[in-house]
Amino acid sequence: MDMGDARQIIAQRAAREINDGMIVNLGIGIPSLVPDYLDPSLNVFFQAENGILGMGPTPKQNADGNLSNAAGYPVTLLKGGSYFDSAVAFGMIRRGCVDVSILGALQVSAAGDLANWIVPGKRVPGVGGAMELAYGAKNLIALMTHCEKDGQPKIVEKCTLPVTTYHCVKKIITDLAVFSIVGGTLRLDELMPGATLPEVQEKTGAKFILVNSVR
Amino acid sequence: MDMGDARQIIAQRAAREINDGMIVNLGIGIPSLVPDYLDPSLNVFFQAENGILGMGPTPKQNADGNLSNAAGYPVTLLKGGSYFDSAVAFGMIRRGCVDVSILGALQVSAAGDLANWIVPGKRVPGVGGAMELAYGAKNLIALMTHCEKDGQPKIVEKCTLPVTTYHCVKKIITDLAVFSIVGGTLRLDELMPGATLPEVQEKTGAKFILVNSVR
Amino acid sequence: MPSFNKVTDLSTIRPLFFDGMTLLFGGFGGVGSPPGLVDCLIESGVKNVHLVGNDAGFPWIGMGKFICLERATSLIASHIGSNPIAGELMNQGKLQVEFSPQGILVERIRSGGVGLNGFLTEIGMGTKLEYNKPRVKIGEKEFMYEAPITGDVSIVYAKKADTFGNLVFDKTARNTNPYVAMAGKITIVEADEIVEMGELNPEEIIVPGIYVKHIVPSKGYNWKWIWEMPDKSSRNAPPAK
Amino acid sequence: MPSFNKVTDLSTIRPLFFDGMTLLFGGFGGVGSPPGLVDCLIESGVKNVHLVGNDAGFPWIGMGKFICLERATSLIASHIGSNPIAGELMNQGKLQVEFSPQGILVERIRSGGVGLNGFLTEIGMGTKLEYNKPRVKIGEKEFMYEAPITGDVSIVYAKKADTFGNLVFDKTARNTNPYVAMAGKITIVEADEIVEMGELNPEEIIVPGIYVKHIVPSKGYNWKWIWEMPDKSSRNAPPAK
Repeated sequence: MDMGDARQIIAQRAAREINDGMIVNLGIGIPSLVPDYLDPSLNVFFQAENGILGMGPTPKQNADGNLSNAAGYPVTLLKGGSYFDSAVAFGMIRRGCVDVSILGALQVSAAGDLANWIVPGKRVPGVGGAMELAYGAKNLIALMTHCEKDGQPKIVEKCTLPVTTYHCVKKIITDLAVFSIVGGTLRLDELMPGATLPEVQEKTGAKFILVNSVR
Repeated sequence: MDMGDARQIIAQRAAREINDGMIVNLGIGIPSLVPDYLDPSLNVFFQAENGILGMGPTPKQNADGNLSNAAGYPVTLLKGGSYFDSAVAFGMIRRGCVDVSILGALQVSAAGDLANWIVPGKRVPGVGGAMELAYGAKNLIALMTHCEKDGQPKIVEKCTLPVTTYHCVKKIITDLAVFSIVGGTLRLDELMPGATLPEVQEKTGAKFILVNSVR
Repeated sequence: MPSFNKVTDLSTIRPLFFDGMTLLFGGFGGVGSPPGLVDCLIESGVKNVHLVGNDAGFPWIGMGKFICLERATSLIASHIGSNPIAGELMNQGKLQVEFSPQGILVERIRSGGVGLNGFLTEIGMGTKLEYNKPRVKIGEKEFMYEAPITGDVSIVYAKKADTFGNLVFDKTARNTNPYVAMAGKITIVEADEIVEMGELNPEEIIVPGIYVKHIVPSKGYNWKWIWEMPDKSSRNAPPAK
Repeated sequence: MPSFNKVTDLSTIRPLFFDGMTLLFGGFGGVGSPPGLVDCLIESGVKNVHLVGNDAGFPWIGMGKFICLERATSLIASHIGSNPIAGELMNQGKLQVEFSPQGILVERIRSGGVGLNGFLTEIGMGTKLEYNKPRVKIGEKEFMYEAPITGDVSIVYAKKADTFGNLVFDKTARNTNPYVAMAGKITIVEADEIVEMGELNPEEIIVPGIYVKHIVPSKGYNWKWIWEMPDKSSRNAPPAK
């Protein structure tokens, strides 16, 4: 499975976490692929940090530089959507108005610590709105490929990268498995199609428990 | 001179403190009479705490309950005026966007301490926006009759009523005189028509210095 | 979009009020206070309510109507001068009043509504209104700490709402309503007009519907303003209803 | 109303920028950053500038254009990921970058803009982004103190301004602009359209003109967005001008 397929598979599984009537915030990277897999019969409002609620799909034509998501790419506005300023956008986020926030991750620890803002000396994207989303969202789902390109596991006992927020991730979806973090304990909930338990055990850098249905 | 006349005379003198291009906030009581004496050729915007900038005169008819000043009385909106919420209104006030704030007072001390929010056991209006206005306005003018009905001076060495804000009043206008507070010192700038220096000295409860022009 | 439709009627709202709740209310001197929701609150029979709002209204206007029934235990407000009965209840020890500078109060409600943990200010320091609020030293400078305020229930008056709860206000009836809407665990809106999603200009929406739980249609103000009364003393003005 | 007329041209604006100033700029990924004022800033020749804004833009978009000239000494921002040159300057020690959580940064600007003395939050505590910010204990709970930010000069991009400086924004180009407008000692607005006082609907004014000192007409964005570039890597995209 190449990286592109892995990303699509993760996004497809993540889409199943979104229910009717939800307010959803999507990070950049893999999370931005999630809407492609969403059941179109659901009423869902996507929110973004720059100041928009009710984002619709990328416009087919006449893209407008002043109507964009938090990554700066053009979007549209659904009926009932609204524009507001960034302070109001983050007010919603911190206040807990976002039902689920789906973020890309560099590492997640068994306790739910999220690292996704910096690789010292290599990549400096900056933290953006991730800290507030991790703080305020009712449910925080981290998406990432299961391992680095060199095979290093991204699910770890303790993050080696600088942490964005401690104890915030509730669910991890990778190309191999779905984990929950419940009461500070990492739990394997599902194997992704084609993955096996020994493979997941080998490629995960932290201890986890199993739900009964997984074997 | 009866009380009504005194209030009008004070308001008329206070109107002379307002220059072209100013942003002005008026408190309730005597300050609300000031616009009647304003040179109509001046461009002045009145601001109010509930959330309006550019208030025009009381409407002659069709008064609107939803278009009012901070005292709840109907006003109109001038061209270029705007509506906003109360947090924005006070943001302007604290930030120093109001050029002059003209407030009613119960007592003012020689050091510029303002008391205008409570007479314990008697009158409980509450502080309203006076503390923020005293904090933020570039210039704070206190208007009051020179003495209580029983003859007690309202300009005092030290306020006996609970203080709204310390060291905030820059100018005091009464029916007898105009004072400035400069560098913590009370200074008599003008006698109002008909008032004499001995009368003002007798009816003022604090020491003051004289500008040369007053004798 | 049925899952985003929040329009209901007062029979759904009444049971949401409960004894001992903290109730935030929008409005400034009654202007922008929701008349139908105040009556619904009165009819609900709840007592021992902790109120937070700009002021005590007038005895027959806004939250003043409820305060006069002696079913509020406490009130955080910037003034109660327009409601002499509130002053009497305070002096009799029947209503505990905490005065706050007006702009500080709306910022405290905002701080709660945007999920922050309060703010620092110099305003009110050294006065009676400092109460026992903590002082905080930052570097060499000392400030007063103002805690965030949130409510169990918030009631708000809007000019227009769409069915999702996007709100537009009318002139100075906006006042504290946007922040009261943000700071309630359950925010209930009374709206003069309710329209379909997509009918409000998305640029002019003041409160996005994300904050709103329930919307009820309004019949408008059911009181006379003080400037409409023959006797303009708030003491003697008779209830309008 | 001549005394309320704030419309001017760039020749008046250029001398307002000065070496060592703190400059606040509106915009989010360049969207809503004032293109003409960024160019005016570049032409002014000022250096050692302390910048505060959401991000470092792209190398050819928004404040990124100025940052790449190495005339900014420091930057407070939430990310610089879209401007690799800013990252290089940071790593070379030529640009001092303080990262702030995005929503906390705009609140810090707001806190300065509304004349408060900063606020408390739990966000970022225990992470690298805490830097040496003071911790404050309120009761049993500990918070982080975030200081207010104000600027010597603020630059803002609006869709429409009236001559008094009342502002209306366009869709997501609003973002941080309203607070940047409030927090500058001198706030300069670039507007796509300038109208007479009274021509804006007073209900839809987002920033009242009281905050605005100067207004200049805009010629619109003079850069290509990254999604318009044939090569979408921000490293290789050529300047559009």
